[in-house]
Amino acid sequence: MYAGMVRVRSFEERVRELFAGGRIPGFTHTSIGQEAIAVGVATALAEDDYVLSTHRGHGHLVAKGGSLRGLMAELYGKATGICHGKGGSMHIADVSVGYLGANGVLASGCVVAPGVGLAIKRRGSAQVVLTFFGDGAANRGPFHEGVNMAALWKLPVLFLCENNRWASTTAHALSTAGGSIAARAAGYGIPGESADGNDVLAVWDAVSRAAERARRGDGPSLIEAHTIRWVGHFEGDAQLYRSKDEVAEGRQKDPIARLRASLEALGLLDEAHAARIHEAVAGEIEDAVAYAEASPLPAPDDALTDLFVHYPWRE
Amino acid sequence: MYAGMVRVRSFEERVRELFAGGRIPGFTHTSIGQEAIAVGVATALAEDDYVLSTHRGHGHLVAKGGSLRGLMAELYGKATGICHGKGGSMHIADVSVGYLGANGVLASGCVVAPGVGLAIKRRGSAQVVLTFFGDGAANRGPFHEGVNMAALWKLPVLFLCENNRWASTTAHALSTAGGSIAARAAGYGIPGESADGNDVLAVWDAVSRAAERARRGDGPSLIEAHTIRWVGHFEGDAQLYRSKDEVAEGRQKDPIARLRASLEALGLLDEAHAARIHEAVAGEIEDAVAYAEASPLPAPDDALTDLFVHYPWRE
Amino acid sequence: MVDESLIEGRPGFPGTAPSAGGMGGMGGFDNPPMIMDYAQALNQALREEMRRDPRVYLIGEDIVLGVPFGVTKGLADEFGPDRVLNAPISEAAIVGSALGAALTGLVPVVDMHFADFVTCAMDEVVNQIAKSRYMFGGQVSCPLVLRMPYGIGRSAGGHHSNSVEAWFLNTPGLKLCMPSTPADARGLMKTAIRDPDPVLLFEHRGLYRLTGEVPEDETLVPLGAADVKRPGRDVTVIATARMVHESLAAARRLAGDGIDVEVVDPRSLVPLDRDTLAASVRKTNRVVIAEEGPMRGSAGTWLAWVVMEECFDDLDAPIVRVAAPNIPIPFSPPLETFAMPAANDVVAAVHQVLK
Amino acid sequence: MVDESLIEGRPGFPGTAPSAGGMGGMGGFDNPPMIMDYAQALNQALREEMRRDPRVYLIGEDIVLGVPFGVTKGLADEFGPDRVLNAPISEAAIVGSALGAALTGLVPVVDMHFADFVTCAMDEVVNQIAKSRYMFGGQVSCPLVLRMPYGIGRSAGGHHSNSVEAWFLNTPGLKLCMPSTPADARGLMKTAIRDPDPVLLFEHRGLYRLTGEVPEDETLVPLGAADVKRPGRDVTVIATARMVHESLAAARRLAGDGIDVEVVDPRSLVPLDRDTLAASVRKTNRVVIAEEGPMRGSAGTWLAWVVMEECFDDLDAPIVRVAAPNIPIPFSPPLETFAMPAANDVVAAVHQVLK
Ligand SMILES: Cc1ncc(C[n+]2csc(CCOP(=O)(O)OP(=O)(O)O)c2C)c(N)n1
Ligand SMILES: Cc1ncc(C[n+]2csc(CCOP(=O)(O)OP(=O)(O)O)c2C)c(N)n1
Ligand SMILES: [Mg+2]
Ligand SMILES: [Mg+2]
Repeated sequence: MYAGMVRVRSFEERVRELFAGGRIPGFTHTSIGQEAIAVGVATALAEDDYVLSTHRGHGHLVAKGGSLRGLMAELYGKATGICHGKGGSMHIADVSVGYLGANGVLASGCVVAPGVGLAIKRRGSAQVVLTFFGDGAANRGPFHEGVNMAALWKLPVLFLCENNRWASTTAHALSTAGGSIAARAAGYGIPGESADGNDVLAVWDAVSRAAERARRGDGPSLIEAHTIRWVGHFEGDAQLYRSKDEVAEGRQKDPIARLRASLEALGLLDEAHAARIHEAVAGEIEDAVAYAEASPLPAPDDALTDLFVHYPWRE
Repeated sequence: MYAGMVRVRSFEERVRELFAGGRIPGFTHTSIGQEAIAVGVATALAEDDYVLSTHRGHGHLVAKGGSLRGLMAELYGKATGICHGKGGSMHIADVSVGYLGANGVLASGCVVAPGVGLAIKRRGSAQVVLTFFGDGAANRGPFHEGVNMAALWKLPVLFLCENNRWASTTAHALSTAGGSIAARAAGYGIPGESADGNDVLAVWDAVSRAAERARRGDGPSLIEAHTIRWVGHFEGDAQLYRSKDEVAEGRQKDPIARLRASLEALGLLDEAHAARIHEAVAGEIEDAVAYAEASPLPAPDDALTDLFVHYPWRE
Repeated sequence: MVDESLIEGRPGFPGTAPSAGGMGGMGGFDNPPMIMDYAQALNQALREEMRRDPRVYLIGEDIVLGVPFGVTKGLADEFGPDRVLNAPISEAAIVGSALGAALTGLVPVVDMHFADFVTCAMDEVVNQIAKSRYMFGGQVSCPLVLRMPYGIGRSAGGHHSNSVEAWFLNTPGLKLCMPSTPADARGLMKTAIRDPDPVLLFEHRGLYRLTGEVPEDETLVPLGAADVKRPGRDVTVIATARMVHESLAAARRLAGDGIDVEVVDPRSLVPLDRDTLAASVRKTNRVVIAEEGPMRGSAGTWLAWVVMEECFDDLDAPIVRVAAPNIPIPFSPPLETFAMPAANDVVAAVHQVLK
Repeated sequence: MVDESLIEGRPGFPGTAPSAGGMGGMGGFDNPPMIMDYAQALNQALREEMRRDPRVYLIGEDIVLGVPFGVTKGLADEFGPDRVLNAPISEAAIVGSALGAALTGLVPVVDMHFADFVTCAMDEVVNQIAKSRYMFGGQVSCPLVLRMPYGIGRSAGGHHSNSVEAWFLNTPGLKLCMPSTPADARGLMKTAIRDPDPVLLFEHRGLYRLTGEVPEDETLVPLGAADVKRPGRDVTVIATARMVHESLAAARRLAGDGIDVEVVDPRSLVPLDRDTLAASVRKTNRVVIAEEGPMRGSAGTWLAWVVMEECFDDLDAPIVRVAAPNIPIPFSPPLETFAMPAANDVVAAVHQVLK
């Protein structure tokens, strides 16, 4: 888990640099500070479990085991990207690791997930699907419809809200009546749990229990993981809406430092080991960057492929 | 209130006959058995309070004091109808009594209502707006978005769910996880109350308290009123999905008989008085029918009016 | 050729009355009759495809009993509640879940109840379903069908009479078809279900009780194959869904005046069979386009453009279009009749294009 | 006439960078400069109308700080939180509540954030807002504006690049306008706010930083008044929003070849100024239509139909259209550039229509 969080953090930090340097086009939302959620989730899930993600999805994909090369090349818009450059940061998918897509439309995963749950149920496998969404997104209708449907049909769906206190410039308290998203679960007769999203073990624990429940056929759970985003909503955000204290608080609650301290206290990690991990991760990421840099851009008229299975139609 | 319920019942019964006799075109959903809700609400609200209604809206309008002539003529599709024949049963409105429209799309009122609440709040009046919706409709996204917005901004909005156990052929229990709609209020930090929708006094009481709260500036409430529809979902419904027992139960809990018994016990109503009420109501309704029958149909190209304020555009 | 007995009359809104074809409680068509109605033909297609492919399932509101149009009636009896899912009134979740299921191994057939309610799941259709395969670089396919019962008629009023096909024509990533006969309904539904991409199938609710011949053997109607419903020399009428029948009625009347009308039914709008359309226009040199949607920016607008693009020099007169006026569909019968394009309008349009 | 300095370059996606015009923290334009950018012009229109009419209020996501395009920046400072409402991420409630407010005395101006997200409030727009006045027989009016920031550019990808105007063209009950210059943006916004009916105002996000002259006095641009952005004799190019500038760039290049192009900007699509369009076509006899939406069933398809209807006999050649291909808009720059219509495409189209 330590390596996982370091991988997510390092990946995102590199993305920020590359974006600032003009190497990565488009909108980019990074998850620095929120790594414990992505990694806690991925650790609790099995390889063949599914994940539906958000606009802030790199960490989810890195943690789920997606190819760093394919992901980085996609962010670059290269032909070798997982989506051949058609998706980019907000619309990336890596089906090979069960990552069924980032999403540019908030909360959309909440209604897609029950269908994945139906398919799992029909095939009788022990899989689950987890959909991420933000605290802001939780106020959209699909949250309600998706949770109700999944609860009604006892589908193996986990609803995981990453509450980072902000929806872009809008504070959680100014958009969410009642204040607690986890508390909304009760209205659907399902478990709703608030977890410390800066503690990877807490996330792992909550998701593990929810997944077990779902695998037993007892239906969905809602988990609200509280965290702090250290950087702007998107790259380029001036963050006029919040105080520096919050970022300081985030850094003080750094999930990576926290796990490291625990592991060190338990004698499971030492300086040298940690250094090796950081180095190995750095190597992976530089490899991905090098791969992306070296890859060709797609040919312009590749834009016309991939729309339909039988391509091309006459028009 | 007794006269009010008799008026709603008699109106709806007459509508059924007229529909069966081919006098009323279109879809028609009547509210027989559910009169206590319409009348309890209308009694609790002031004349200048607003109501947003549903596909099953005749009773709401009759109770709110809408013109029976205008309503009946509209159901007939006559030029003298409140909407000049453009609306019909499912899209009728009578703004003069604060009835801002039936609706053919379920739960739509839930998101329109907060805007009415905003307008009320801006003008600083003591009005409230109440939106009706069914148990089935409660599972649509607008319920969630509207309740959250109204609760967040403490708007003078009342959410009134008419739970008649069925959404067309689908039982409440098979569409609503957790079973209780009222219980969903807690997730938004607002009062949620379950009321006996066959008891007009209980409805009146619950709505009065909620309205008072809203007028005080304390925000919205959710009320779930349980009732039974005696007839088909729409006129022509074969009702293969439910047993006759349920209708028998409904008749046994008849809100009109119930109020009458209470009033008689209190010495507030006797046979003769009741007969006068029934007679007077029958007279009003026959007047409305006669008016509708005698009214002209709209001219075909009246279809082109009322789209925009400045009519006509070039195309 | 279709049975035309119902054509002169205004096709109705069926409610739940038992269908003329007697599909009532029978629950099956093991030996398909040669004559069946449009709803039965769709029912049969669903049944056959569900038998053929266990991945196929149905989801929608009130589909176990098949309310209000009877298309799914009896299928729950044969296939059980795992494959015929009565959903809560949650259009976004119904449509969104279909995407999730399609991406992970099932083949959903979604009943929109009324096409109007696709507005409650618009993001799911246009941003999620239409774009997933493309945005993900072809990693996934999205085999699903959205059944879109639509049409004007029987005073259903503004919220149950929208013609929304043009929106989806304008949304890359979706296929669209609009059957006008029982045979086409069965054949297109079967093709749509087998198609690996998302298909919107517009079922005109005024045609559900229209009867016609359906081939006994399993006949697929390909997407992208227009059908000449009536050959003729003088004018080409390109018509969709109910307007095919109104146009055939118009053609019969015009035949009395010695005017020989060809009626061409594109059957699918995406993909569109430009060749058949163009061949007809090159023969007649005069074109009327008849549809039920509102005139401005409709599917017929697009068909007119295609004709211009393919056959500008072949046209002896400007194209004339028949469509609804640019108003919501009103409730009252005389108003609705005014707004609802019919055979009369096609007759007038043909006279105009021949002037 | 617009400042054309930005035209050759691909207009950008501005993020939150301070605008060139320096609207930064100033919070007001009491003495409007003669030159301002499109976002500032919209900001000024909002400010002026909010001062004029206390019923006007703004609602949307992140509009207090005016993220991401800066259009509403500073307005909360002047008008306070009762008139500049940062809403939760609840598009259906944002749009639906605007209807409720409009019916009961206010004049909402809704920021859709990105036009793409109107899919999350589609029922509210097409069934509720567009139809209320009509279905209720004219009892109410519905004075509201939906601000629809849209457009392709800067690798925003499939979910932030939809051109959805054609859907609403096809929805009776809505008015639509698409300003291409700062002056038109200010004038149309003011008109839209004063209009008693619902108006969708499409703001092209690639134009926000385009600067141009704006009249000092309060100038309303009426709906239904097209504008000849460049007079010419040889070919009429009818273009909307960003494509007006691409067409002007094309015209400058073609002028070098002795081809004199007239560029006509309809400015509003509903109502549409058919007369100005027709007058231009009658003069040049050749037409190119340039837009950013996908080719199939787009707004340009409708404009082509209108030209055919008004001027069939005046056309010396088939109309040529410039539009996006029928694909979602891809992310990677070369793919996006391929999908994004530009001046080059207009040049090619003009050559084709002159052949
Ligand atoms: C339906 C929809 N509405 C609005 C947006 C624009 N938008 C993108 S991210 C964002 C804030 C999201 O906040 P939250 O859900 O808390 O996620 P976070 O960014 O904090 O991870 C907004 C408003 C969108 N992408 N989709
Ligand atoms: C958004 C939407 N979906 C589906 C329908 C079709 N429909 C009309 S009434 C109805 C059942 C409504 O049930 P409920 O909300 O409980 O109200 P009731 O009819 O019981 O009063 C359905 C599914 C609709 N009108 N609108
Ligand atoms: Mg957040
Ligand atoms: Mg009900």
